[in-house]
Amino acid sequence: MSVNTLAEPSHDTAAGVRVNDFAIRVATVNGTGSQSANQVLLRTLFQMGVTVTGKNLFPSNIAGLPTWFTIRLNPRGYFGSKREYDVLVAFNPETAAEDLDNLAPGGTAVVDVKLKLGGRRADVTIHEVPFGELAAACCPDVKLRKLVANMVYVGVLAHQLGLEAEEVERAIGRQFAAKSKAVELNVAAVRAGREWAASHLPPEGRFRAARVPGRSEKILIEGNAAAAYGAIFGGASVVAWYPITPSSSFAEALIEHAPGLRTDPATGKATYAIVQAEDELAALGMVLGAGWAGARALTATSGPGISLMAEFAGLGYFTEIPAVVIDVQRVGPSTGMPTRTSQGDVLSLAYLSHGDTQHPLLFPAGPREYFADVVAALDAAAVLQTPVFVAADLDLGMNFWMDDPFDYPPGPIAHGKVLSAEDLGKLGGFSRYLDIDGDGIGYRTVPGTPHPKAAYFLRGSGHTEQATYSERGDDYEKLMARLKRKVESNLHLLPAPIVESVPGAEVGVIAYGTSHWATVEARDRLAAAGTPSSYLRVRSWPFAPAVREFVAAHERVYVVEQNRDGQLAQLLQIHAPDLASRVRSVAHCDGLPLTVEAVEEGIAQREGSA
Amino acid sequence: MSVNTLAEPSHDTAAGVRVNDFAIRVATVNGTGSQSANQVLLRTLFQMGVTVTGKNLFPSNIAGLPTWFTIRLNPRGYFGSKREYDVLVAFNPETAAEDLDNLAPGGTAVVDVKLKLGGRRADVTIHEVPFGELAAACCPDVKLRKLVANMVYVGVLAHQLGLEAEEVERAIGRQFAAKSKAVELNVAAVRAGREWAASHLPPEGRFRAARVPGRSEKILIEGNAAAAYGAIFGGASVVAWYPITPSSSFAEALIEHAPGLRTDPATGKATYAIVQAEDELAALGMVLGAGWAGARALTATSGPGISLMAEFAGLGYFTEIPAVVIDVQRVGPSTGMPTRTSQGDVLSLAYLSHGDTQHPLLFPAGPREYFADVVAALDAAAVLQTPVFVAADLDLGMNFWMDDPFDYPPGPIAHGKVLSAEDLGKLGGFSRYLDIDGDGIGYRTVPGTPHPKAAYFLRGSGHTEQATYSERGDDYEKLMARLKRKVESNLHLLPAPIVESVPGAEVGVIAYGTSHWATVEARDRLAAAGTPSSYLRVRSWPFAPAVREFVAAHERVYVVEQNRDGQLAQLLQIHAPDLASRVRSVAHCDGLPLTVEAVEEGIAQREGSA
Amino acid sequence: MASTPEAGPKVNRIGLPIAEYKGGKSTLCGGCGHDVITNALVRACYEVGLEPERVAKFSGIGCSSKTPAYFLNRAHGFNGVHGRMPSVVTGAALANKGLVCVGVSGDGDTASIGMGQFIHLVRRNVPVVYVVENNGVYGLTKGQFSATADVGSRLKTGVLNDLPAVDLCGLGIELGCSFVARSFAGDVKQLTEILKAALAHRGTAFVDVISPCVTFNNHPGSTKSYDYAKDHEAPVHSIEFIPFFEHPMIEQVPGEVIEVEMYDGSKVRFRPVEAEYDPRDRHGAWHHLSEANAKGEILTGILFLDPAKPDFDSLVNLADTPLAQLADAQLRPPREALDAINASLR
Amino acid sequence: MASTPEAGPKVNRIGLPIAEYKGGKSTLCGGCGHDVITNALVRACYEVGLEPERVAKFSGIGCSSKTPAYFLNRAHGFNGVHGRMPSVVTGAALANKGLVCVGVSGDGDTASIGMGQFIHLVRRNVPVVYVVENNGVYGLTKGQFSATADVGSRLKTGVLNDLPAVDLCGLGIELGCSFVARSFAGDVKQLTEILKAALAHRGTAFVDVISPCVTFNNHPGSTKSYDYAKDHEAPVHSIEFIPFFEHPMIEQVPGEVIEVEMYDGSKVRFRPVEAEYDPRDRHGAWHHLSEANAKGEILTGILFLDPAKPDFDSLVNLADTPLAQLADAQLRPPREALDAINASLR
Ligand SMILES: Cc1ncc(C[n+]2csc(CCOP(=O)(O)OP(=O)(O)O)c2C)c(N)n1
Ligand SMILES: Cc1ncc(C[n+]2csc(CCOP(=O)(O)OP(=O)(O)O)c2C)c(N)n1
Ligand code: SF4
Ligand code: SF4
Ligand SMILES: [Mg+2]
Ligand SMILES: [Mg+2]
Repeated sequence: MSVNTLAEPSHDTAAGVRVNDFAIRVATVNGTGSQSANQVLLRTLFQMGVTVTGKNLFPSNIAGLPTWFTIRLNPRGYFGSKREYDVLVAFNPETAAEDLDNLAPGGTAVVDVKLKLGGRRADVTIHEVPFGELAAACCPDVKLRKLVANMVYVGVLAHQLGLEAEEVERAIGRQFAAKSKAVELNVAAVRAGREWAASHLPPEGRFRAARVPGRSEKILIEGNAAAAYGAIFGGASVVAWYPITPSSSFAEALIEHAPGLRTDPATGKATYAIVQAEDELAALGMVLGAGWAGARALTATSGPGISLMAEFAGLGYFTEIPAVVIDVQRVGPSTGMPTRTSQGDVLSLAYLSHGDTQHPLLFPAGPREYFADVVAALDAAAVLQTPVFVAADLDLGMNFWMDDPFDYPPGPIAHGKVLSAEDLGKLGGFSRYLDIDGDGIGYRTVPGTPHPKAAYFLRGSGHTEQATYSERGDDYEKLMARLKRKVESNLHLLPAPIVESVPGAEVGVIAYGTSHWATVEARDRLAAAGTPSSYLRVRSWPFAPAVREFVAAHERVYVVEQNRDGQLAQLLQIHAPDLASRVRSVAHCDGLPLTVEAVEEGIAQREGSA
Repeated sequence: MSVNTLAEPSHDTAAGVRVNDFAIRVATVNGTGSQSANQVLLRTLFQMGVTVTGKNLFPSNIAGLPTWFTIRLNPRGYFGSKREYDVLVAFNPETAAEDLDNLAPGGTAVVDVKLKLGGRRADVTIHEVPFGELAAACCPDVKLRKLVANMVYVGVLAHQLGLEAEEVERAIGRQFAAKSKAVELNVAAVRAGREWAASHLPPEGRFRAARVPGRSEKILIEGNAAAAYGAIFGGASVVAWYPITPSSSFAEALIEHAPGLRTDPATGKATYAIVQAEDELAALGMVLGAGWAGARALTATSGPGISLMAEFAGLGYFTEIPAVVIDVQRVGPSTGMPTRTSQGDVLSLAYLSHGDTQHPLLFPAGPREYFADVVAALDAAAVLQTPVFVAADLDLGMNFWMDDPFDYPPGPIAHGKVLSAEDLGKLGGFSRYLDIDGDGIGYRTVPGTPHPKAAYFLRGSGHTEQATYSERGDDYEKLMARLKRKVESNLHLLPAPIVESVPGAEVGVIAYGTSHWATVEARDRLAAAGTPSSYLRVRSWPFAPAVREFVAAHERVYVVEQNRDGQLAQLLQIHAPDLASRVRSVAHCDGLPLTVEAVEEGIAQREGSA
Repeated sequence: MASTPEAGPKVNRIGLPIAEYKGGKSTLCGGCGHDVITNALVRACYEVGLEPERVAKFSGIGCSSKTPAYFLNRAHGFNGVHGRMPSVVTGAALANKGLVCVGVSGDGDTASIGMGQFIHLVRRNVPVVYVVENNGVYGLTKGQFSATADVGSRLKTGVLNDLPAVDLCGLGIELGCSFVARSFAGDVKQLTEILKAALAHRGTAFVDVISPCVTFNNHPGSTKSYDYAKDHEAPVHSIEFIPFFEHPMIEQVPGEVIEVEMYDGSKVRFRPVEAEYDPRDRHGAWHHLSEANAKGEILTGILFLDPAKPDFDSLVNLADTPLAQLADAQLRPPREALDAINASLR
Repeated sequence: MASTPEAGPKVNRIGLPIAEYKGGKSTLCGGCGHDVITNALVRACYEVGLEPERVAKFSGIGCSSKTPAYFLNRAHGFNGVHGRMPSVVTGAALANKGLVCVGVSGDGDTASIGMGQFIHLVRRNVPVVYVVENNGVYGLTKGQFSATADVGSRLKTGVLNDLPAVDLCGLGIELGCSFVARSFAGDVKQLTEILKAALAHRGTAFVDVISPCVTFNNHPGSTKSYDYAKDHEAPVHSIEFIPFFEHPMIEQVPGEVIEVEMYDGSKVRFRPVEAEYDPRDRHGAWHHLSEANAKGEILTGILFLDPAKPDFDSLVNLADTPLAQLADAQLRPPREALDAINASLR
C-alpha cells in the first residue's frame, strides 16, 4: 500500500462549515446494539466515497461497560487517528459528562435529553434529543427499544451531516442482511431521528459529509476478515486456533468464508481443516505437525498465545518446519488490555524461544496488505521451511478499513523444495539438511511419500545434515550458522520496505504496521512546519539492506511504534550498530490507535532538543 | 569472585617434565561407573592443593554412549578450558582411535591393550594396559568388574602422575561414603593399577602432579549444589521444579540438604516446601502463588522450561510478584543438546513474555558466587517485587569447581515493603501500586493479614495504583513507566560489575558467567602477545552505569559469550546506542565449556582486522 | 442455620453483617449464571462465619474468572492467567496453610486450556474450594464451544458440537478427588449448602455448577441453558449442612439419611432422592453419573466425598507456622551451619 | 498368523522381510522395557503387512520418546517437544488422512506435562496408535517419580511416593476413548496382538504398557519392576488378532469367545480369563479396572473397545485427497472468486 492512496481535493467551504474533515465520536454502552448503528454510519460514509476510518474502542467484557466509536472523515486521504473529535453522540450516562468536556471547542454534541447536559458547555453546540420517546414511538416492542434507540442517533446525525438517505438505507440493508424485519425497524428508527432533527434542529450542521465521486473500486473490510481471505487464497489447508481477542475474528471469518470458497465441488468435502485447539501450545503443535506432513498450516493468536507458543516456535525454527503464525497484537504484558491495540510483541516474536532464534516477521499496515502478507507468509514459510510471523494488531485486525481491492496473488503457490517419490527415484536418496544449492535451504520430503528412501527423522535435538542424531559441536555450529544464513540470504522472499526519499531531508522517519497511518500525516504536518523528512516503511524483519541504507542517508532517524521500549528501534540498533546513535525511538502506547499528534509531537520534541 | 584467585608459582621443571600444568582426558562409556573414578581423580588433585578443573562431557542418554571427562591442572590459577589434552585414558572402544588422534603431540596415552592401538602414533607415548585381567584379579564378582576396571586406570594414572596414595584413598572414602565394601574394592583396584604400572611402565611420566601447600581453605563443589545451599541460606521457603537437565541436580541437592538445615527442631516439620510440579508452567505458577502469598519462592529450570514460563513471567512482571527463576542454560533452541553448555537464553530471559518487559538477570561465574547470587536474587525479588532470573549454565551447574568457601550472607534477609496489620492500623489503608517513596516500589500486603483493609485484588489486566481494574490509557502508561523506573533506579540491588582497568589499553573485554574463566587467561595471553586489555565482568542486567563508562573508555570492546548471536553484546548495543559501534561480539558456542583458544583467537582475529 | 428467619440475625457468628462479604459491582451481563454463584458464595461464607481476611480468592481468565472481584472485598484475590489457576493456588496454599482458598474458574479455563493443571491439583488434593462456572462456552471471547459442551448442542449461529463433552465430575471421581459436587445456578439453595460443605472440607472440594451464559448459550438447542438445565436436573439427594458451631435441629438421624462429618467438625446430612445414593461410594457415584450422562440427565448434589483423604499440606509435612510467617531465624540457618558445610567440602 | 512357523515366510503380505521394519540401533540401557516394545511394534507392523512409508511416527521427550528412531526406518518420524505429541499428531493426521500414525510416549511425557493434550486428543478420537511406555519414573532425567507412580512405591534412594497414581487407562475409559488397552513388556505375545489390533483401529488406540526402567525403577519396593508386574499382572482375556487378509484358523467362534470386527475388516477374538469380561462394556471395564487397582492388580488386555466411534478426520469432513496432496487449483480459488469478494465489499 503506498502512501496517501486516497488523496482527494479539500472540501472546506466558507462560513466555518467543515466538509468531510472532522471526527465523530459515539459513546455508548457495549452489548446494547450500538455497534450496528456505528457500522451503518461508517458504511454510509464509505458508500458516499468519503475517506473514512472507524475505530471501535470497546471494553474487555461482554455487556454494560463504556464503549466509544470514532469515525474520522478526511479530504486528504489520511487514515491516521487524531486526538480531537468534533461531533459527539453521548449515549452513555456514565461517561457523558467527560465525553462532552473533551469535545473540541466549536464542536457539536448530540445528547440524550435525560442526561440534562444542555447547559454544560457554552463553546459547543449541544442538541438534546428525546431518544427514549422517539424509540418508543417507532418501536412497539419494548424489548427491542434499547437497540432501536441507537438507530435514532444515526437518523439525527444523518440529518445534521447530510448523509444521503438512500445510502443509509442501503447500509442498513447490508448490516442486517436477510433479516427484513430488522431492516424495516431500523430504517424506521433512522427516519424518526431524521424527522425529529428536521423539525427541531437548525437545517444544517457545521459538519457536513459530501459525496466524493470516483471511489467505486474501494472496499471496506475488517482487517482480520481480509487476512482470512488471504489464508483462503494463500492455500492454507490446516488452521488451528484458540479463541483470543483480538484474533478470534480471523478464525471466525475463515469459518464463515472457507466453505463457500474451498469446498471440493465433486464431493462436497472440505479442502481445509479448521480446528479449535485446547490452547495455543496445542494450536502451534497442530500447525507444526501439519506443516511437517505437507499441509500449508497456520494459526492466529495474540500476545498470551505467543508466550505459550515459545517452545514450539523454537522447535519449528530448529527443525525447519513451515508454519505461519498471525499475532494480532494487543496491549501486554500478561492479560494487559485485551481490547486495546499495541505493537508490543515485536521483540518477543523476533527471538521467540530460548536459545538463538530469528523468526521472519511481516508487518501489514492495512487490510489489502494484510491479505497479501498472509499469502506471502504462507509462501515464505514453505520456501524457507521455518515459522513466519505476521505481526498485525488490534487496530488493523478488528477495525473496518477502506482500502483498494485485493490483488489476486501474483505467482503460483510456492511449495518450496519438496522431493517426490519420482525425484527420489532419480536421486537415489537425499540428505534432509544438506545445503546443496548454497542458499541455506535443504530439500524435504513429506510422510507418506511412497519411496523407501523418502523418510527422515525430525528431532528437536542436535542433528546432522542427514537428520541423524548428533551431539557434536561442529554439527551444531554448522547447523546454526546455516539457519541464520537461510533467513538472511533469502530476504527477497519477504515484503520489501517502501521508501520515500525527500532530497535534502536530514530527518528520516521509519514506521511499520498501523503506525504508518498517523506517521504519514505527521510527516506532512512537520514538513509544513519546516521539518521535511524522508520515510521508510518497514514491512518485514530481518531488515532488508535498504533499511540500513536509509539510516545511513539521514542524520536523525525516528522510529515510530506503539510500545513502551521502542522495540523495532532496538532491533535496528542491533542491526546497524555503527549507525545506532542515529536511531531515535518515538514509542507511544496507551492502547488507542496511534494519533497524528503523538507522532508529530514525539518527533518535534526530539528535533527541538536535537 | 576476583580474577586469578588461585595464582600459584609455576612448577615447570627441567627435562620436559610438566608439573601441574597439563590436561587429562578420560574417554569412557556412560553408565559404566567411570564418573566415580573421575571424581576420585579430581578430588585427589584438589586435596593435593593443585588448581584443578573437571569438565564432564556426557551424552543425553542414560547408558552406553561416549562420555569424556577432562581434568586440567594449572599452576597459574586459571580455571578456563583449553583445547588440547596431554594425557589420555582411552576406555571407550568406539571413540578410542579418534581420541588418540587428538592427543597433543608429546602426550601420554593409557589404553586398553585389547584395543590394539599401541602403534597408532609415534609422537606420543602409548601405554597399553590389560585392564580386563587386572580387574578380574582384584574383583571376584564378575558383575562388578566393569565398574572396578575404572579404578584400575585411576591406579595407573596415580603412578604416572605421582598422586599421593593417601589422598587417593581419602578421595575414594569420600566418594563411596558409608559403603565400606565398595571402598575396599575400589582401593584394591587402584592399588592393582598402580602396582601394574610400577612394574610395567617407566618410573615417572612426563606429566606430574605435585602438592601445593596453603590451599586448605578451598572447597570443591558442583555449582548446582552451591546454588541449593544458596537457596537454603537465602531463606527460600517454597521451591517448585520440574526435572530437566542440567537443572535437576539443583533441586535434588536441595532435597538432600534442606532437611538437615531447615527442619523446625521443635516439631520436626519442614520450614520449606519442595514440590515436583507437573511441568514448568505449573512450577512458575506455584512460585508466583507462593510469592504473592508471602513465601520466598523459587524455581530452577533450563531453556525449554524458560520458554514455557513466558506467560507467567509476564504476569509476575506486570503484577509485581517476587519470584526467582534459576536458568541452568543448555544448548538450544528446542531440545538442542541437553547435556551441553551455553549462554543462549540471555535475550529470551531479559524480555521473557509478550509485551514490554524487562527482567533482572544475574550471571554467576563460579559456585561461591552462584551461592551468593541465589541469596541476592531472593532478596532483590522481594525488594523489587518482580521475577529475578539467575542465568547459570551447565558448565557451572553440573561440573565440580574449586573455589573459596561460601560467605555467610552479609545482611539480614530482605523482605521488601510488606505492610502488617499494625502498619495498616496506623495508616488506615494503603494503595498497592502507589509510588509514595519515589523509588518506583509500592507497598504490598500478603493474604491472611488480619486487617479489613489489608486485601487487594491482583490482576494481570490493566490496573490503577489502587489495584482496581482499568482500561485507561493513562493508567497503563503510568504503570509501565513506573515498572521500568522501578528496576532501572534500583540497580544497586543487583551484583555490581567487576572492573579491571589497564591504563592505556585501547581494548576492553567484557565477559559474564562462565565465559569469565577462559577470558581471564586469554587476556593474559593477548597481553603477552602485545595486546593489553581492560576487563569488565558483567554480573547483572540491566547494566550498571559502570558498564557504559567502560565501553566509553575503550576504542574497541569485545563481548565474550557462549551463543550464536552475541546476545549480551546486543543488549549492550541497545543500552548504549551511541557507543554501539565499539561493541564487538566474540560469540562462540559448540556446547563445550569455552576454551581459552576460542577467546584468544576470536579477539586476535578481530583485532587483526580492526 | 444462621440464615433462618427465626434466628434472623443481622450479623453472623463472628459478628459480621453479610455486606462485609460482598465484593465490587459485577460487570457481567444481566442474568448471567455466574452472578448467582457469586451471591451463593457470599451467603455461604457469611453463614459459616468465615473471617473474610482468612480467605484467598483465585481465578483464571474468563467471565467466570472475573467474579472473585465481585465477592469478599476483604479477602485478597489473584486473577492470574488463562487455565493456570491450579498451580497458583497450590503455591499459595503451601505458602500459607492458614488460608481458606477459594478458586473460581470457567469450563474453558479448566476443561480446555487448564485440563492438565486441574488434574494435577486434584491428584495432590490441594486444599481449595474449586468452583467451575460451567456454561459450555467461552463467554468472554464471545461464545465458542468449550470442552464441556455436549454432543449435539448448537450455538446460536447454528454451529453444531460434534465432540463429546468432558465431564469434570466424572473425571474428578476417576481421579479420586476427595469432594466432587455438581449444582446449577438455578438451584441456589442446593448450591449454597454444597458450598458450605466445600468450605468445611480439607482437600480439593470440586464444585461444577451449570451456569448459563445468557448472551451466548441460553437459547433452545443449547444443553447449558436455564431451561434445559431445569428440565434435566436430577438431584441425587437433598443436602443439609450443619456447621460445627450449631446443634442440629433434629438430633436423631433418620434411617435413610447419611451423615458425614467434615474435617472441621461440621456435618453434612444427605437424604437420598435417587434410591440408595451413597456419596461415600466412589464406584456407585461413577456408575450413577455415567448412566445419567447417557440419559442426558444432569446429576446434582455432592456426588462423592472422602473427608479422610490427606490433603497436600499434610503430605508435605509443613511447619506449624505458615511458611509465609516464619521468622528470619527459621528461614536462614546459623553461621555455624555454613562453616560446617564449608568444612565438609574441603 | 504370518509369523507361525508353518507359514514361515521370510517376507510378509506385501513382500517385505522383517528387516525392512527395523530402525536404528537403540541407545537405551540394556534390558530396558522400551526396547521390548520397540520389537513388538516392529513385529506387529510386519505381521499386518503395513507399508512402512504409510506410517508416521511421533514422540515427545524421554527415553521412551527416543524409540521411534529404533523402529521403521522407512517411516517418517517426528520427535518433538516434551508432552506435546498429541497436538503434533493431530495436525499431521489432518494434513494427511492416509497416514497410519504411531505415537510413542512416556508416563512423564503423557501423564505429567502432557496430560492436557492427551485428554484432548482422546476427546477428538484422533486416529493414532498411542503407546505409553509406562515405567513410573522419568528415565531420561534420572529417575524421579512420574504421575503414574503408585502410592507407596519407593525409589532406590528410599524416597516414597505419597501421591495417588493417575491411571491412564481409567482416564481413557472415563473419557470414552475408543480403544483402551494395557499390557506389559514382559508379555510380548499379548502386547503384539494388542498392537496389531490397535493398528487396525480407526480412532485413538491407547495402549499403556508397563515397561520397567531397569536403571531407576526395577528394584524391590518399586511397583513398576519386572518382578512386581509379573507377580501382579492379571490379563482379562487372551487375544487373537486375525488380519483382514487371513482366514481364521477356527471359523466357528466358541461360545465364550467375543469377536469384534475392526474398521479394516480385521477381527479380534477375546477369550475371557476374568469371567464375563466384555471389552465392549464401558461400565464394566471401568468397574473391573477400578477394583483391580484397589487390589494392586495390573489388569491387562484390550480393556475397552468401540470400533464404531467416528474418528476426528471424519468429523472434520476432510476431502478424499489428503490435504497435503491437494493440487494448487484446489488450494487457491480462481480469480473470479476474488473479484466477487471485492465486489461484495464495496
Ligand atoms: C492464553 C490465553 N488464551 C486465550 C485467552 C482468551 N480467553 C479469555 S477468556 C477465554 C475463555 C473463557 O471461557 P470460560 O473459562 O468458559 O469462561 P466464561 O467466559 O465462559 O465464564 C479465552 C479463551 C486468554 N486470555 N489467554
Ligand atoms: C519442557 C521440558 N521439560 C523438561 C524436560 C526434561 N525431560 C526430558 S525427558 C523427561 C521425562 C521423561 O519421562 P518419561 O516420559 O516417563 O520417559 P522415560 O524416560 O521414563 O521413558 C523430562 C522431564 C524437557 N525435555 N522438556
Ligand atoms: S457473556 Fe455469558 S458468561 Fe459472560 S457475562 Fe455475559 S452471560 Fe455471563
Ligand atoms: S534409564 Fe530407564 S527408561 Fe531410560 S533407557 Fe535406561 S532403563 Fe530405559
Ligand atoms: Mg464458560
Ligand atoms: Mg517414564
